[in-house]
Amino acid sequence: MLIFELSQPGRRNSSQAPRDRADVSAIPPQLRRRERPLLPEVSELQAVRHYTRLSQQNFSIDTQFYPLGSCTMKYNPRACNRLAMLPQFLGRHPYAPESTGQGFLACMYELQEILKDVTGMAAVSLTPLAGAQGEFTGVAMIRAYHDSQGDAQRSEILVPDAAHGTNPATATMCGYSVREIPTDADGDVDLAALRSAVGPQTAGLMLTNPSTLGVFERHIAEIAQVVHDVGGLLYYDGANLNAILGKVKPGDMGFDVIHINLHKTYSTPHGGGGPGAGPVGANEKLRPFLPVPIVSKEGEEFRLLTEQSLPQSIGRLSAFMGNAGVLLRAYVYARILGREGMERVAEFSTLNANYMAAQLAKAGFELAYPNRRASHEFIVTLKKLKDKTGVNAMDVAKRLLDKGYHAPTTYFPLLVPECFLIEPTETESKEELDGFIAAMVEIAEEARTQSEKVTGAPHTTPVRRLDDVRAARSLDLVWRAGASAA
Amino acid sequence: MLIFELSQPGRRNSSQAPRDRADVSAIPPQLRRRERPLLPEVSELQAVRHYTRLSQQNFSIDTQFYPLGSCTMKYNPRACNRLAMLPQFLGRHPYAPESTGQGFLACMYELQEILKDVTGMAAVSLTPLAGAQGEFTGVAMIRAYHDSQGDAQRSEILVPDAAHGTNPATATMCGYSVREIPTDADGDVDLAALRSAVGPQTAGLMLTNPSTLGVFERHIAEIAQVVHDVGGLLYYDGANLNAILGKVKPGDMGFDVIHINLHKTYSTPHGGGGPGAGPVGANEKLRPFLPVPIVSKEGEEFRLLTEQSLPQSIGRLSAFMGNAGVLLRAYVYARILGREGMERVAEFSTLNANYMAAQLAKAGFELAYPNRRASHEFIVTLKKLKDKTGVNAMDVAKRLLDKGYHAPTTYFPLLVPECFLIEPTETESKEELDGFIAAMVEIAEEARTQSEKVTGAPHTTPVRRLDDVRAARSLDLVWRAGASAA
Amino acid sequence: MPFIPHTQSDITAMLQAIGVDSIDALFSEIPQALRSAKLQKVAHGCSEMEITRLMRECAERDGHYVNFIGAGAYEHHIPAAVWEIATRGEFYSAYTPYQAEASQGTLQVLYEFQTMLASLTGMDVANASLYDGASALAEAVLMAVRSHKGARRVLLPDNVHPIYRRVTRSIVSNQHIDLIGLPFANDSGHTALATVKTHEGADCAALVIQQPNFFGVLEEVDALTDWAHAQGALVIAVVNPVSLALLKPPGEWGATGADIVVGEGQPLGAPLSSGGPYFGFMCCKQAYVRQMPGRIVGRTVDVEGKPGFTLTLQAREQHIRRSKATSNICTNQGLLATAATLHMALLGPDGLERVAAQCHANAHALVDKLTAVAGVERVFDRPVFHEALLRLKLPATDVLRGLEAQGILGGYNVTQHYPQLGETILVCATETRTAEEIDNYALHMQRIISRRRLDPPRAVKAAPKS
Amino acid sequence: MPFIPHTQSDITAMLQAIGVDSIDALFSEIPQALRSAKLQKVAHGCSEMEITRLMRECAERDGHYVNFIGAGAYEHHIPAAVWEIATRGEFYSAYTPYQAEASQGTLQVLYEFQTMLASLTGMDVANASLYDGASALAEAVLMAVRSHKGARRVLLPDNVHPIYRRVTRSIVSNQHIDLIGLPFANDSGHTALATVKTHEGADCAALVIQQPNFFGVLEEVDALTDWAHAQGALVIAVVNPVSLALLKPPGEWGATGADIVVGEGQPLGAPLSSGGPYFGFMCCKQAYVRQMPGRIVGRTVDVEGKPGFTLTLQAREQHIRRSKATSNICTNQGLLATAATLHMALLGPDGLERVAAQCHANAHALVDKLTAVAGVERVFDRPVFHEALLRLKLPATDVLRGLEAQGILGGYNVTQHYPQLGETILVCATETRTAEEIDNYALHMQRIISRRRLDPPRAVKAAPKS
Ligand SMILES: Cc1ncc(COP(=O)(O)O)c(C=O)c1O
Ligand SMILES: Cc1ncc(COP(=O)(O)O)c(C=O)c1O
Repeated sequence: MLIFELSQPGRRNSSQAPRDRADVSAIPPQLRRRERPLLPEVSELQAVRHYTRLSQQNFSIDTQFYPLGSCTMKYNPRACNRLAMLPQFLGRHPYAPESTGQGFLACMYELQEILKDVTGMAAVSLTPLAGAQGEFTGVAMIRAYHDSQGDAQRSEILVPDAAHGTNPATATMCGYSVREIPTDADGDVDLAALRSAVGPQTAGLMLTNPSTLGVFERHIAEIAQVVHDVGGLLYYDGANLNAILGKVKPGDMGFDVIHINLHKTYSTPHGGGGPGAGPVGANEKLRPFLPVPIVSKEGEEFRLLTEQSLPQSIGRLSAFMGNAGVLLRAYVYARILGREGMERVAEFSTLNANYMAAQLAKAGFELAYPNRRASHEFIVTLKKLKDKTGVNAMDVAKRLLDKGYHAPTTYFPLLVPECFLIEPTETESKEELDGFIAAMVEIAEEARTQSEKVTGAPHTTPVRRLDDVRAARSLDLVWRAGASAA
Repeated sequence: MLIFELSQPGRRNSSQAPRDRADVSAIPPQLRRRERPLLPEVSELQAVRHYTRLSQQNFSIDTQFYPLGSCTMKYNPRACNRLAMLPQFLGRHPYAPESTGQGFLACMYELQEILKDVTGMAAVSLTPLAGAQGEFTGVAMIRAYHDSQGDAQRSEILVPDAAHGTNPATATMCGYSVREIPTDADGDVDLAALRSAVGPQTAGLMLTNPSTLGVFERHIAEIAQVVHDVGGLLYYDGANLNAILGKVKPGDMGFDVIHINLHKTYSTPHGGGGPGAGPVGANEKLRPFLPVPIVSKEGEEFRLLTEQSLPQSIGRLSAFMGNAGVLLRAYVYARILGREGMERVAEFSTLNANYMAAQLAKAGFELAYPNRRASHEFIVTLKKLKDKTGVNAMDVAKRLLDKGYHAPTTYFPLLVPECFLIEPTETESKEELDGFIAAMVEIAEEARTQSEKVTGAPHTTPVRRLDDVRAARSLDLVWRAGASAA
Repeated sequence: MPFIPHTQSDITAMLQAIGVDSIDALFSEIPQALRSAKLQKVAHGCSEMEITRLMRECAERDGHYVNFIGAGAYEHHIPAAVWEIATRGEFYSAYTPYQAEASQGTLQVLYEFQTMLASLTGMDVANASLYDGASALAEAVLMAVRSHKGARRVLLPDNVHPIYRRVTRSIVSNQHIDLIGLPFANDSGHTALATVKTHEGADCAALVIQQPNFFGVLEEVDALTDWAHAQGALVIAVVNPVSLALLKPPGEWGATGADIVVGEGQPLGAPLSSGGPYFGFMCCKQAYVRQMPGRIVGRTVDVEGKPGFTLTLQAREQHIRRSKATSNICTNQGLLATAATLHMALLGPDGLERVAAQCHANAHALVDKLTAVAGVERVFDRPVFHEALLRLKLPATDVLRGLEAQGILGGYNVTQHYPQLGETILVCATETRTAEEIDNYALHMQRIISRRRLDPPRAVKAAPKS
Repeated sequence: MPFIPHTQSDITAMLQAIGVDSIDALFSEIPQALRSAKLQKVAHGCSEMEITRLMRECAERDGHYVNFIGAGAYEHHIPAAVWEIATRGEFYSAYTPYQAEASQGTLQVLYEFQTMLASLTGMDVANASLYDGASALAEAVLMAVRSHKGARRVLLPDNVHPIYRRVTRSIVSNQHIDLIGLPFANDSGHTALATVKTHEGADCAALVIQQPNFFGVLEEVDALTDWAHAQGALVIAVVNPVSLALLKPPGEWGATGADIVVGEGQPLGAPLSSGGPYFGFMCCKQAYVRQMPGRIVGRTVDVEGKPGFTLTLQAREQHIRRSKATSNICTNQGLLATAATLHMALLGPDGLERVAAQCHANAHALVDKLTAVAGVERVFDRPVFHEALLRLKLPATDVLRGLEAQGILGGYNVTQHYPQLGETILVCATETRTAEEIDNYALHMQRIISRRRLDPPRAVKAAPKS
């Protein structure tokens, strides 16, 4: 049932709107709306009931284990939500003078300082609204740097073939062409290939480390050297920072510019698709190009630095100062963890991943990189299962839903066939991991003995497997009275 | 799975408690605890996930139509919750001086004024913590009044046979014996029986009007006269005030003392069993006996009146001033409704009940009082269905759960066989009522054609029908490691 | 029409189905003479925006103070998760779980609650909440008298919370129960064994013991319990649940333990909020379970043998037993019990113990600092849990008013209740008080007691805290 | 260990299963040389109680002001139900709904969101959110250039929000797109048809029209749209969704309507909160749907024919198309879209219209009162929606600072962006402003502009409002 199907003409929540309909005759008739928009006319109870019930149709961290690789689905502490929603924080206008936001700005300044320390960078800008916008920022800064050097020939960004899709997409948005670098058999960047790819056309390399293959790039020092030697710069995609928090700093690995997904490592909620926050850090070289605003401290006062004080800045990426409420949540989380807590994040997310990898391997599942330590995530390839039983990774993923577990990331990275990228995170207990492992074993057994149970999955969700082809072919993106899907 | 079964020795949420274990050596060893209590040792995520999932196993107003007669399960506006939880309200100690609570006390004072107007009473005390405590208060005041008159012979409280169980139970707690008055065929009090029951031993009569039979007691004026004539007093059980809000005042009906269930009429949440609030109102005669504290206004200042200023008060019923947070919610609700809104509550709750009664009657269900107007609720008797099909009211109730509706109140009042007391409330839409009616029709049909579907219901709930006899016979009231129910 | 979904065409269709012309016709059975009065004092309706502004203004008037008052309601840290989950619609807007199959969430929570409370108190069973601590004591007295089946006297020491004693009196007095006071020892504040012994052989149904007592002082619970049992009387314990993380649970008092345990549940997850909603709890020995008032949840199985939860022993309750019920209680404080369950699960045994220990330590620090001020002294010399009674050389009212002007709520003025003890205040410091706040209190106490003026004179109204 | 559930025996068992001695051994592949640095600037961990106190103190420092600033972010009443439901764990802690069968809640909400936005703007389709209004404009410019498949010039009038123009420049500049400014009419602030006509035949991919424009002024959208279409250019509309309850939807501008519509979604249920999280929205004609960036939800059926929802047209997106994707956007602002859906459902079409009308009326009242002060005048004479540009005879900075001292945020200082217009402020009054607040503003404006001192001089810092 859609909310529109609950609607009745003339029904309204009178307590939610001004009592009177004010005079609008000053607006010329030709600029006025003639017909009302198709918004539902429902009572407050109907709306509350409809959306409460819909919420129950979701899997979420708060209700299920959610080991989605590369997404860091860890517990989102409720205190972070509560404190970021303090009325004074919610009520402040983004253009209110800095004098009226010293408490808020103090938190933002401290968050910048924390992130600098964690990443080993010289400066941080909090404005990017998600990881991909952080990437855009970083690559735009790389371009701005080369431009500032009068170096206009650099036209190429290198990315490993295992990279997340946002990396090549970002390079394109920044006007670069993309060259993919292959991965070697152990999951490291193929150094020889990298050496032969770099040159005067190389603007930079984008790298995730630990990589999206769930392993730490061991030759990172050489890689940095190779790229720097030809005058290129290194961009760090911080999506996997959770794995090394407090253990090793991107700055120490040789990266020039980085982003951090606060909605991963710093546990702000994913919200069913956002909001996130993708602060960017830079070393001294790239610092002048950071986007504005940046919070500075002058004496005991906090100020927003803008284009005026940072003339080389690449400018602005959003209207205001970033996803402030998300940044507040991350700040609260960082303060609760403290320095010891951050190290523990790396330790226990890594412990959980390695434990699951070991147990799944013992149970007969094939690890994509059996000779490697897992980072905070690892890859199982279900190719053999598929060859033997016809059950593919997607089938197993769907069957996991029936067993009460959210599926891992499937079919990413693209270079591993029938790929399951599994990231348990540090906030899950051994019992939960053991339960998931047991479910995987059960499903493998089902695949052998009653494969239709798996290929026909899920069976217990609000809907069963959906027809994605139909969805794309006969597009139904907005509801219209009378139209129906079935 | 119980929370205790998720527990692991040594697991703890270190952010929820002081870092250090402080010194307690000043407490003599013989007064110290030796073994730790059986509290769960779970992570914050485990606790959040466990209780979030448990919550999803409930039916509630926010998720289902919940026409529980006599309970007034109307929409609990979210604004009431939000505003009652403002940090300053939550943070105030009950013994903080009145000077530090003028905002809060202003709300309480106005709530008293509103309730006085609505009930037609001379004064109101907000302290009783629920309806039954309101009843206790009222009957204790009746006793205090008679005592103050030196009238010690009154030993009996009259209650109609249809009364809620709290009425006779209250009379007993106040040291009275209870005499039941029969109901006539149309659901009114049997006046002749009443006349012959009253006498010098009559302390008072407790009455719900509209009654728990879903009809308005038409002879209320005569009843009041009969009781008053012998020197008795009239207690109004306000559980059904929703039906007559702004239409007729208990004070005008002749009642001397009353309570109001704010968790019914004023839409504070039922919370799975409370908290409620049962403010008591009294006419001039009984006013001196009201429990303390009461909020008074002196000039622009609000004060709590205590025993000192109200020497005849029956005293106190709880440690502080009542369920303050519930009272705040009721106040917000009352202010949003305003006077017109209150009348509409009576009108539309009555409209909904009469509509459902009419439609169910047309569909072949038998009304207990077919010749009467329904109040905000009405009774269907399923006796004929049971006689024909063997399906009883409880079976139908359970089958309704399968259809996504909470069951009405069953087997109350006791005098109607196979009783369904149905109270839709004013906040439900016609579509929802029609859906429920259709479900009733379907079930009646199932009862005739495939009765095991109904007698075996529910089928879709987290558990199926529970063994209540076993529950009472082999008591399992607390979990012990190793013990299991199954 | 706020909260009413009816459209004009709904109304028309519904009236037609009923067969009447107007909604007013549905009220035709109400005698016309009674229908005169209109609401006059009730204002017109507000929008949600308007009432939001209004309530915020009210809240702001009340501000925020640094609180050293306890006396039965205690400021504790409550994990944010507690109320974020307890106010989920499914818990918040459900009724008492009469339809068990549709209420397994609430029922299981309450079963867990019972388990936690029983374990905390060391008792066999617990109910699913009563109204509050004070009325729970009254219910316990009634229950003891019912269980004893003979005596109608109950020994109620003077060092039990004065308001609890008043409430108990209000509630039990109509049932001809005799509440007999017991004086406390003058310099130690506890109930001496010698004192109870004066009632030896007096046929009492029960002895009430509050631990810690109203003054914060720890009682010799073992000796008192054994004495009562030797007399054939039941022991009713009144306890603070947080203290039980440190203190001997009533189930282990004396040789056989207390018989009924009640208390105020507020310290387990309920905000102070001007006094409510809180919840009362009651635990008892298995033998008395059928005399307990209130809801009780039991575990059982469904038709398929699957474990599930249901309200049980309903035959004790008013809706079944009516005038012979164990109590008239119906609606209780369910949501607070849910919050308490979440609170205890989030703290765990170790967390609760640390909280209790920190309260104890902070109270000690507070008392040390305050009694270092000349003119402030402890009234009693026995060990306390987290509050203590102090005697002041100036009128308590004045001192407290002076502190309030500095944003400090310095304690509960006890002078009214025990004038024989002089000018006294009961002070409390829970784990929420910092060392700076305690120092600041002592500083101002020093100044006020020595009648020094503030220099320059000023009265700060603490900034409202959100 | 905050948020980490491992017990010592878990750790031992897990290390054993892995076959290593210590957790540290799991990091053996990280070159030792890189593992030197410890965290130094990060403080030690706080308890939840400590951080709660700290954040409350921070919040209190910021206080509460009566706000007359708009300029792209607007203070509106948000029904309490919106965030009580949007922060339910199931919405709050879910990921992007890749596993459709386990995400029907979020997916259906987003489908409803798309429907509401498409209808509000009068367009065929909508996506499920972009980052914010400014970056949405940049994406629209890129999309228009992709769709046009020829020109790389876009006309971007000077009366479009200055920051939106900067953001667009930052984002599109690397793709060699020419953003061409258009001056606005001097005394009316709108983009005159004559002005755009100077670009006749100049091969433009698109014309951007902001309605109301940055100055709050209403544009002649029909003429501009028709002109652009006649030139073969697309029309990109930038709109305020609340205004659309009153104003002609972009889908009806001119003969055939705008092609792409973007805007800041904040007025639909997002609190001001210092600038975010908000959300950008984007709608377009069906013809351009495959050029849209961002997530799109489609309705389809499951294997049993039951309707359900799923992410669709993913082949546009980075995770499939990689370097050829329509955008790099991945995480968007889903929870804000959920909140907006709730907000619109709770207000309904009538409620949203009343809100818009009240904003309009309040802004008129404000402008009337302020311009009655000598030395304050309107800059432009055309109709506005809910904000207007005022010229002051004193420096805007000084005036705004004087107002701030009275707890009033008097508007956005526009002088920096358009120095040619003199000392100007953009003022806004939404439905949340009362008549008293407007009067009080005018009173203080009068005083400040006439350089009268407060008598007695005082600066109130508005009491923090919770
Ligand atoms: C490796 C990697 N890089 C980049 C991103 C993009 O981040 P965001 O979704 O915050 O834009 C992701 C997100 O899943 C990722 O996993
Ligand atoms: C008619 C009637 N009277 C009294 C009560 C008792 O009220 P409470 O549950 O608030 O104690 C009820 C509650 O259901 C009732 O329906």
